[in-house]
Amino acid sequence: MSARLCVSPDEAVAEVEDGSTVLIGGFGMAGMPVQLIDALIRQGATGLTVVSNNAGNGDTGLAALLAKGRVRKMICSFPRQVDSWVFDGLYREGRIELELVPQGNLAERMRAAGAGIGAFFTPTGAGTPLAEGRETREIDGRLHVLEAPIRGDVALIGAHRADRMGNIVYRKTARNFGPVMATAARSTIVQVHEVVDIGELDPEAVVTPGLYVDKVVAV
Amino acid sequence: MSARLCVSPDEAVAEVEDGSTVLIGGFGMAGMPVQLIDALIRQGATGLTVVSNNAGNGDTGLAALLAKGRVRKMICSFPRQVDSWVFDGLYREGRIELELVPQGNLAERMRAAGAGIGAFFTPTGAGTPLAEGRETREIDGRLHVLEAPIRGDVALIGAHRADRMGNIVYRKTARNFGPVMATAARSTIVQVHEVVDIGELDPEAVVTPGLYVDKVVAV
Amino acid sequence: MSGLTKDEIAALVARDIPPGSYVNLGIGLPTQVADHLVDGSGVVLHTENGMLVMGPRPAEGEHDPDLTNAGKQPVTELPGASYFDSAASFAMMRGGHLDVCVLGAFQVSATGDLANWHTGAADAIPAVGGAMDLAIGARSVFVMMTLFAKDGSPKLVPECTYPLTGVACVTRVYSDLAVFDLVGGEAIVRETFGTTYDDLERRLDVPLRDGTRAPDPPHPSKEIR
Amino acid sequence: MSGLTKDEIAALVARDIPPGSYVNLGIGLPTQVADHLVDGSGVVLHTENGMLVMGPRPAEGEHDPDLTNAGKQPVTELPGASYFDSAASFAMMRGGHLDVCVLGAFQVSATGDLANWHTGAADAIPAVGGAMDLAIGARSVFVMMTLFAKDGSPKLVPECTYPLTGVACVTRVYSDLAVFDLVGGEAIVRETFGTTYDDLERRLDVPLRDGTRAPDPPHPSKEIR
Repeated sequence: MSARLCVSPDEAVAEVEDGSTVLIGGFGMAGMPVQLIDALIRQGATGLTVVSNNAGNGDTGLAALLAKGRVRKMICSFPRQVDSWVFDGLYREGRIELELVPQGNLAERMRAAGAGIGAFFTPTGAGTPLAEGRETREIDGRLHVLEAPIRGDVALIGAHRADRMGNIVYRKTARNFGPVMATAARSTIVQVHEVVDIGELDPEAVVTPGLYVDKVVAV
Repeated sequence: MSARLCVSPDEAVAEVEDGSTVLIGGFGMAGMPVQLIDALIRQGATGLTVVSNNAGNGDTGLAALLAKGRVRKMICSFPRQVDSWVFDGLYREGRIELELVPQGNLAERMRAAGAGIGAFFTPTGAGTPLAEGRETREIDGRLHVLEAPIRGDVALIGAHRADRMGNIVYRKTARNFGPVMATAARSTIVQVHEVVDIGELDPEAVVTPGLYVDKVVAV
Repeated sequence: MSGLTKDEIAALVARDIPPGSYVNLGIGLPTQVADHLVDGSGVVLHTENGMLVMGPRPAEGEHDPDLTNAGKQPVTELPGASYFDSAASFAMMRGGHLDVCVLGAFQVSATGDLANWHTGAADAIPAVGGAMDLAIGARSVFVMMTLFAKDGSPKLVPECTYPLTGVACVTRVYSDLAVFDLVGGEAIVRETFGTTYDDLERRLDVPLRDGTRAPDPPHPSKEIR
Repeated sequence: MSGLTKDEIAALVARDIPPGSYVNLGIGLPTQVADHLVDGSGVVLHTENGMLVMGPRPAEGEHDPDLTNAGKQPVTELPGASYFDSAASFAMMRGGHLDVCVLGAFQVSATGDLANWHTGAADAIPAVGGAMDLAIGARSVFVMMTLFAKDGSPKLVPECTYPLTGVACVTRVYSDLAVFDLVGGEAIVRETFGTTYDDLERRLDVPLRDGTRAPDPPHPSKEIR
């Protein structure tokens, strides 16, 4: 169904429910949907599972959501950073669950969810502790691990521009997890710097077609 | 390794060997690398397995290659068309082998080859004759079929513009199988309408990065 | 007694596509549905060769060979269009992101099995294209077909005898004589044209239910994700 | 006896990357290799957060928050650059399209096992990032490390005691004291710095072979596809 243009981040995240799995874009702060996360904090949903490459930087964005105690579990590839003190503290105190996923598996498992792939075999992680307990198979002489899709109830994405149909373009390396998360969630919410008229984005350069986008808000 | 700029389609296809698996882009004639195929006919490689969405139109391009008897086996989704008389004749005479693959599996199996996926489960084709003999598994209450990657020795692709590093952009629906085939072959050869200087393509709009491209020729 | 023409069936399908839907129209007869979509309905057309927001056939002399639909016919681009490669296009279809697809059929079973790619005849050249991906991927799969074959045999059947395209995937059948919702192994007759429920019950060998007096036909869809 | 500095190791790695290669430099020490790549070598840098043809750190005051490397440090764009999403970026890595990646390590085994993501300490917060994807994906995996840990224990070992990143994936080790090719369970010593083959044989517990008199070191690589 067509994307809806929201007047505020608060309107955009109004329907997020307690216990949801929330995919949050960004690699560090590049592409992090800070205004949507701030609105989610005001909205109050709790008991969340958050899927994001990192586990928050400094005290804003995802780190602020974590600090409020709203996140039950993080699924990410690289929680430990120089400025990830909020996550570090919660983890050491046993107040947050962590599922560590190799970054490529994180991306590919969300792609699988979006692309209707039931499961896939990958050599990434084979023979390491992160594949423990998973089904394995030798294919062409190489050990592979079976990985399952990661689906979100909601995706929160920071992008550059949208048109009124919800077509999205990103900027430089802030693109990162946005496009794949947009495909993997039941409801995809995108904050952009600017909403332009239909026809103003180059059809050859649209990265996330409006089909994947449920709500757009300019911030 | 960096892409090489070739002076002619003949130079570009000079190294194709007998018995190769050749991925050929195009959906009907849109994106069909006609000049590369003509060069391949002159070059003489035979006993080929060709992977392409269709099995040739009229008497040019892929149809001409088939007419020369160079193709042992076609892997495609839609051989039968109003103007596929060359393939139709060979098939009826038992002079060509056909592996029919649902179009989405064709694309996804080449993506898997390019992306290092050993195999994947998909619901497409489950319970149909095209999945006969394949491993199946019920995932989330739905029957899935295990599909293997399709790799090429060579990919022949028709695109719009390249820069001297081999970055590629396509035009409208002529894009189709080009990008995924570029990732799935050991050697990727691209014909374009125009080669431009490095820096002239928008980095946000490059579809096939030069990393996937071995040879480029302007036609 | 006379049923709908093919064009009237296409108009009926177009009427029932919810505003704002993302829709794929299969090659052949379903392509005609586009002619009946009302401007401003916001219905967006997808073509599996890699495009969203596809427009109608171009004016004479303005054919662009790089811009075709899945039937390789020339089409146009409307504002808001986007292009993508075949893997991305099929990911869209297979991932359950299309609201509706409309397909032709040789046979449909009461449980929603679809047969539309191969008659099984020994000398036929098989071709499947994107039919199997659409059948399992779209949230609602509408079939357009005549209810009876030229030899008089019904095409809505207890079990398909032609090779299958997909299992339990069709949600609704639009035919010249009636519209059926397929739910739980039953075909619920929603509307009839030039015939009656009782007549259909006599002529078809599938579990039927009379839904002609239900108000607004709902839009059945599989919950894919 | 004194070995190479970290910067000298980085220079050595840069020297050995074939012209025209597509290369990923891991976060931390390997990032320094970029400083030693000669202009005109045509070596192209990939960063797993979604870019090819990455340039050096920007001038002071020209940081673009939307343009960083995998270590979240500001970088620049060179002519010929392209951007892509994380799934496409990792498909590139996992599909065997990078010629070389350079990674740091806690330990490497003689059979090429790599341990570089987790010390296994109970209170450590584990973080893996793209290391496991690079380890199995790049055609050649170069490791840069000191040959001995601060406590004097060797880091080139018969079997890794730290949690693994990848199995049989490292093709070459650049250390302060020597360069090793890992082939068939043996570590072939290619060059030594401030030490000798005999000394290394005494201090290391892995099957060594003296390759110091071989001419040009070849560039070992796994055949991935």
